[in-house]
Amino acid sequence: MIDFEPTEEQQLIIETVHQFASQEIRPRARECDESHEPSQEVLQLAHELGLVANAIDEAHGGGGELSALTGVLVAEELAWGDLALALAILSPAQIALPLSLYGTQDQKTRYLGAFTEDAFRPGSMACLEPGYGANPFEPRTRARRNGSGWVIDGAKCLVGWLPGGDTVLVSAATEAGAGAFLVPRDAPGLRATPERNLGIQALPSVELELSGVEVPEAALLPVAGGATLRALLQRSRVALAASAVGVARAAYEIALGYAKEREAFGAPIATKQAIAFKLADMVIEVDGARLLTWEAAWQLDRGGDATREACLALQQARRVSLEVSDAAVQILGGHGYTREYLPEQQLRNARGFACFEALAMV
Amino acid sequence: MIDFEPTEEQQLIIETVHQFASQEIRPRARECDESHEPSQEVLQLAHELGLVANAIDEAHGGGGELSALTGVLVAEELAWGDLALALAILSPAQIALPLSLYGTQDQKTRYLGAFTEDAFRPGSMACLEPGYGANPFEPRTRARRNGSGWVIDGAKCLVGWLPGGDTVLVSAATEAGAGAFLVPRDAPGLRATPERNLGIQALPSVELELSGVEVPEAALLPVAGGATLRALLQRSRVALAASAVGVARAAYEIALGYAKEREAFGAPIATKQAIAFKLADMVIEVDGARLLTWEAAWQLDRGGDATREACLALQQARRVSLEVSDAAVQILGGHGYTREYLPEQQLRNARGFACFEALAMV
Amino acid sequence: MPISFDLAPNSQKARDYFHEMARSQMRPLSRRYDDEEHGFPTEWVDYYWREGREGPPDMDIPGPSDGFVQVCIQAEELCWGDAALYLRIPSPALGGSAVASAGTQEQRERFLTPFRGEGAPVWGAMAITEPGAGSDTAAIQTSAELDGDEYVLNGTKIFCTSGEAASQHEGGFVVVWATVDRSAGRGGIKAFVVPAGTPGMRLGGLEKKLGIRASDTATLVFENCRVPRANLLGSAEVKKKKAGSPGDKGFKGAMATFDASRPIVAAMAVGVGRAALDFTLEMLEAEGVPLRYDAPLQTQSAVERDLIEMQAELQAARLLTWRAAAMMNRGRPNSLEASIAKAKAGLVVTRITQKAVEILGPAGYSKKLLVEKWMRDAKISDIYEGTQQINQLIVARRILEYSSSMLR
Amino acid sequence: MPISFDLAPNSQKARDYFHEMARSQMRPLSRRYDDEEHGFPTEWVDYYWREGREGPPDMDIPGPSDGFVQVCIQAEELCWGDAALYLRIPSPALGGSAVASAGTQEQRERFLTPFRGEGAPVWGAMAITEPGAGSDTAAIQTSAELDGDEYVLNGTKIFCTSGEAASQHEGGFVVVWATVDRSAGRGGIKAFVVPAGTPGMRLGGLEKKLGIRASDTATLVFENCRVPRANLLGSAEVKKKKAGSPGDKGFKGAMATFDASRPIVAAMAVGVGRAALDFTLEMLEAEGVPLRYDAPLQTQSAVERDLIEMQAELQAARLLTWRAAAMMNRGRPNSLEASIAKAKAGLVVTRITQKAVEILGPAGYSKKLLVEKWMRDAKISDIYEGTQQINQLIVARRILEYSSSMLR
Repeated sequence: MIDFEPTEEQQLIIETVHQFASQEIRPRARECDESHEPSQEVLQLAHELGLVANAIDEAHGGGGELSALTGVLVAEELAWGDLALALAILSPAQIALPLSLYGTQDQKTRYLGAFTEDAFRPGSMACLEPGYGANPFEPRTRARRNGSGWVIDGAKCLVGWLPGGDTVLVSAATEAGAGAFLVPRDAPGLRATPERNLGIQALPSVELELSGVEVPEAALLPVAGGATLRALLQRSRVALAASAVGVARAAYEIALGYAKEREAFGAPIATKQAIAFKLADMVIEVDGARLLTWEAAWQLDRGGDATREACLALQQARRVSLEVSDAAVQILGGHGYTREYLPEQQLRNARGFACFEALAMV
Repeated sequence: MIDFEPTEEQQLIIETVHQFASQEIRPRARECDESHEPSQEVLQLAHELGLVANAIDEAHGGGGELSALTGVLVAEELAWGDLALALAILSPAQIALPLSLYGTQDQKTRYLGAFTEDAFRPGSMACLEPGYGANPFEPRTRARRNGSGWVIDGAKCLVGWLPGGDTVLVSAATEAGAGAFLVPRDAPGLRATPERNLGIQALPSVELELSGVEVPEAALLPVAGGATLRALLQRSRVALAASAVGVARAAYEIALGYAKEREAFGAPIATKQAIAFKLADMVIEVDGARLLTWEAAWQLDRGGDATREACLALQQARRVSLEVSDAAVQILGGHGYTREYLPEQQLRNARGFACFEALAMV
Repeated sequence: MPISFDLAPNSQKARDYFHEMARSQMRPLSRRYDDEEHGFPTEWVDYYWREGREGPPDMDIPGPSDGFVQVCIQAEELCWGDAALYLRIPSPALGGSAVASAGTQEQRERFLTPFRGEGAPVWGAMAITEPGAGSDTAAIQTSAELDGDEYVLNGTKIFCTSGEAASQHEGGFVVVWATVDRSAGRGGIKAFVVPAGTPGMRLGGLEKKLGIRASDTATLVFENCRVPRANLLGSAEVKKKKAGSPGDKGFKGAMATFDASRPIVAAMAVGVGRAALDFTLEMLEAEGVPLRYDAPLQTQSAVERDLIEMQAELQAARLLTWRAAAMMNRGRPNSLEASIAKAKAGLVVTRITQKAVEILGPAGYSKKLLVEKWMRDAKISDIYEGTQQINQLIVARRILEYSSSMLR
Repeated sequence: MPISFDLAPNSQKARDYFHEMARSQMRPLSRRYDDEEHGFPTEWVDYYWREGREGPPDMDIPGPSDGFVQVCIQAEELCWGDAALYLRIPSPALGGSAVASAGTQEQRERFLTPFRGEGAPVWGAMAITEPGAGSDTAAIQTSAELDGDEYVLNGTKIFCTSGEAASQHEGGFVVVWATVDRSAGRGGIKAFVVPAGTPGMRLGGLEKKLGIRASDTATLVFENCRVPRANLLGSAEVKKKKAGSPGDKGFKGAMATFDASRPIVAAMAVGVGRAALDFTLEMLEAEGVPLRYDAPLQTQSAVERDLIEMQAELQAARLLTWRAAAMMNRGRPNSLEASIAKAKAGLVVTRITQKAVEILGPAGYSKKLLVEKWMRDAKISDIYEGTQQINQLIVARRILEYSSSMLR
């Protein structure tokens, strides 16, 4: 039956993560953006909360909670705190989840344990490629068979690259369909060049060049005729949609608070219809995008193809996060244009959803 | 030098046409829409004003005023009165202008005189084709040589078809490029089926079927490798853009007047920011679209290629006429939804600009 | 109950049942009754009275129920068929909701029983709006004067949906808002049930409209129209307080009616929007126009992008509607969510249907297809049951926690 | 003079001259001074002081002049280069406009002469906004007390463009709005010229901003800052009337300043938008992406439609801007048209630059290109010199013929 209330367990997770976002992430959001660095402390604290580990196979020390729906609830709250820090916190899932869901037994055994140890261990996925109109579902990066292993050539961009990671999951076309390879960061032939971007500045990211990078057969996730990569990209789109909703909601709430607080002509600016109606539009759009995101996640959990749902959710969430954060800057006026307030950062972050791929995973 | 004020002569024309639109067109707008018929009286009165005749070669009894800029000033005012009646009033130009501009001496002599006689004589152009994604610049209707003449096969739609006309200008592909043919309405093989549409109900229109319609060589306007048809379609787009601006302005003015008049909660609804800001947006958009339309007409008058300018003007005017008329319906609320007020009619008319082609000519 | 997007089996059954009814009974009549405008769609009214009122037979599949969501689904399906014919359905409608929420047991039995009977079709209606007062209920001029055991009503009401049917067909009734004391503002406004055929109530005219032309939108004139005291809904006491104060049962009851009706009105809008979208998708598929959900923004066609956006917007409107309805299932206050759903759905379907006409070109603009009609029908969703602006205002007040005097 | 879209020859010359300056002198510095934020762009300041101030040499082509339109064209070209560096230009700026419009002949000579001289670069600035008062000038708290032959200023001003340069570089000045009588509301607000280096005026800080980072946006603190009585602009008389009443020269002069400056600010916005649009068009042409102006809606690509829309919107903004400027040439009141231009341009370039980032994908998002910077720079156009909302309000009041008390 149709229902829109999280379970008690989910509600508890939401509250816990929200509290964490509010107490640990949000206060560091500006400083991390300005310094172009995540706070190692917050990554470690989040790790201790077990957000990613919870989603790893029980057999490998995790909680075995693979629900995408629970995942999007978490992602929205974290991104509400700050998008870049949320993506950093969730980065282990970029390795852990694909392996938990689709990895071979050997791959799980070899890689998953690292993510349930005491220290935070970042992961990263490289699915987006430079060049106009690149399609992540059809990577231009190619993997050729070479004896018992593979040789990979190509280029990637917007790859999360937090210090301390050792592996990146790289998408590449193979003869059997597009697949994903576990590539060591220090593989010969792999060159990572740090990027600077409009937003998500607290998340270190790189452009990757792969020339003749050799990996063994065991580096390849079971391709399933390309179905594995498709499924991963769908999950990532849903995760990104939820993050976009989190950004939008955060901007909306800041604008709402400011408008009730800030006075002009003897009354709070929120008493002006032009401001009040804009706030109404913001909440309408945020709520709509959230429900689409939930539906896409629910579809993933059912195991069906969620290409369409993920597309619709991301389309709305992308649009809404941009419009709402822009409107928040506008409502804050001159203050909105300064880096003393968060909406300008949320606007810069939100614009990224136009091109983000595989930067998050549920 | 850059300037945006009409000449004194143009200003006089604007005022004359506005007065006519206000006194003769507007009062008949609703009744003609409901009866699906133009008022013959208004057509005759407009004819006597000489709006179209003014644009015909002096040698053929006209005023020789071929300025597209003056044409768009006239079209905006007429369409401000009512779009369907404006298109009906301007319909003679659909034959008279193409011939004045591009016709052979023989064609001018044969056809133009009819438009400067005492009685209103409609014209019509058939450039739009049924079928998804039809491109008027590349007609699917074909003309094959047949001895010294041509045989035309194809289909057209949204062709103005006022009673009393005898000729329709039909676009068709020839080996020498797309061209336009003067086809008698009673030509064997030509079948006209009346249409009913969402808007412009006062303008009788038809779907045309042409099967084996034979016309003599002299029926073809000089093709100029397709340049003639291109030029005609550009002129028609500019005329349509100006008409769309007229529709938008009319809807805006009605909404403005209503909002100042109508009271709620003890004050005119225009004192509410939500209404007042919407009205501000409306006038901003109408003014912007008008200037683009002027620029495109000015470009036509210079004789340069105006494909880009006509495209930009029509894009804006089309969008603006729809948005503004929709907003006007909204401002009038329940009344806006009734046929006692004009905005709903303007909305229906405005939506047509998404597909109108060659329904007007400057 | 966790978050779920699965229809309960009963809802699936209802959806299929009403979809088939929409397809086979409504669509074939759409163009005709749009053209005839004030014609009476006998076939449809009779069919619905016979087959639709009770819903599908054998609705006894065990398991959970979608409750109010199922009502929304029914509205969506039937408005996918034809929104104007849906509004023509013989039912107590908003007038009935007012009786149900603000009436006594006796009143409920007296006025609502005919709707469950075997007799001829009957209608209820609500008469609020007046020529001089739009959204401003406090400005109501229609008066109700107590004269002995009767109230005497005088005034004119416009925009009464099903006002003709409810006032003319025996067994029906109109709930009329009138003031018993103009000096008391909203506190003096009371609701009165006027049974069909009551002397002094007459049809003043029928609106000619942009769309939903088959729906009867009436002007009702009350001239010394006498109803028994027992037809007053709620208390006769006049509270000289501001609007919506506690105890002001007539007014509050009517407002509660809107909270309950807005999700349905939103669902109706979604139905109209879906009609246009479904049809456009089918046409384009037949034309071989590709629709990819995984193409990068840079390689989409303009139409492809439109179609994705239209689907996303419509689904957002539908889910917001269902959320507001699901909250009623749980007994949660849903005034904010109902207005969110209504505001979103009204705007979205206006845009979607306008876009559908554009995408289909001359065919979309032609009356050969129904798309142009859906565009006309859809626009009412932005206007009735609280315009877009009224719903934005309600949403704004709720999120800001402002009273109506703080945010006007 | 008929309707014409032809630039006068002098304007063409100015356009080419400033375009080349933008290309060769500004663009190479864009990224660096954006990164450095509060760095002082010496090369550019010195270059402009030397080569830009006087405009192109030999501007004596006979024939008509585009007057204020030419000023807009200059602003567009230089902001196509870099809006932040444009704002850094040593010029009297808004402070100068206030002196020019409300000052005496003596004041104009005293304060504006350094800008025409051979000395070091100088800046003017205007200080209106305060931490507690945004668009609400009546709420100004900075006080000016007459003490003998001097006014003593106390208060804090924020968002002063070029406030650092104007207050620190000798020869510059800041026009400070302060109240001589709080009880008089707007009637008590006067403008005072505070020369650079005046004791008691100090730099309170520089804003860190989303964009136009190379522009100095200062907080200025006034602590017992004394200026001669002769530095008051306009009359000392306090009119206890409502805002904008006749004779209130200081206030009206400043408002007239906005009417004159808004077209320029709109032109600046157009320049930033055009930078992004030009670049996007070039990139896509290099990628071989088709751009057809005659394709039916149904066969356009999504990007093609975007690019057409972006061009149309930008051109509409430009023409509205030129219209407002051309009206000044004719001496026509242009308050409505100036606000229309500003409102449209601000919105349009915000959207265009955001769209350009989207179309270019990861490259657009990267700091390797300047597109992301233009998106950040563009957003200020929606905010300063009257936010989007303020300009909508002005437009609404004019078209409705409502006073500021009727439409708040």
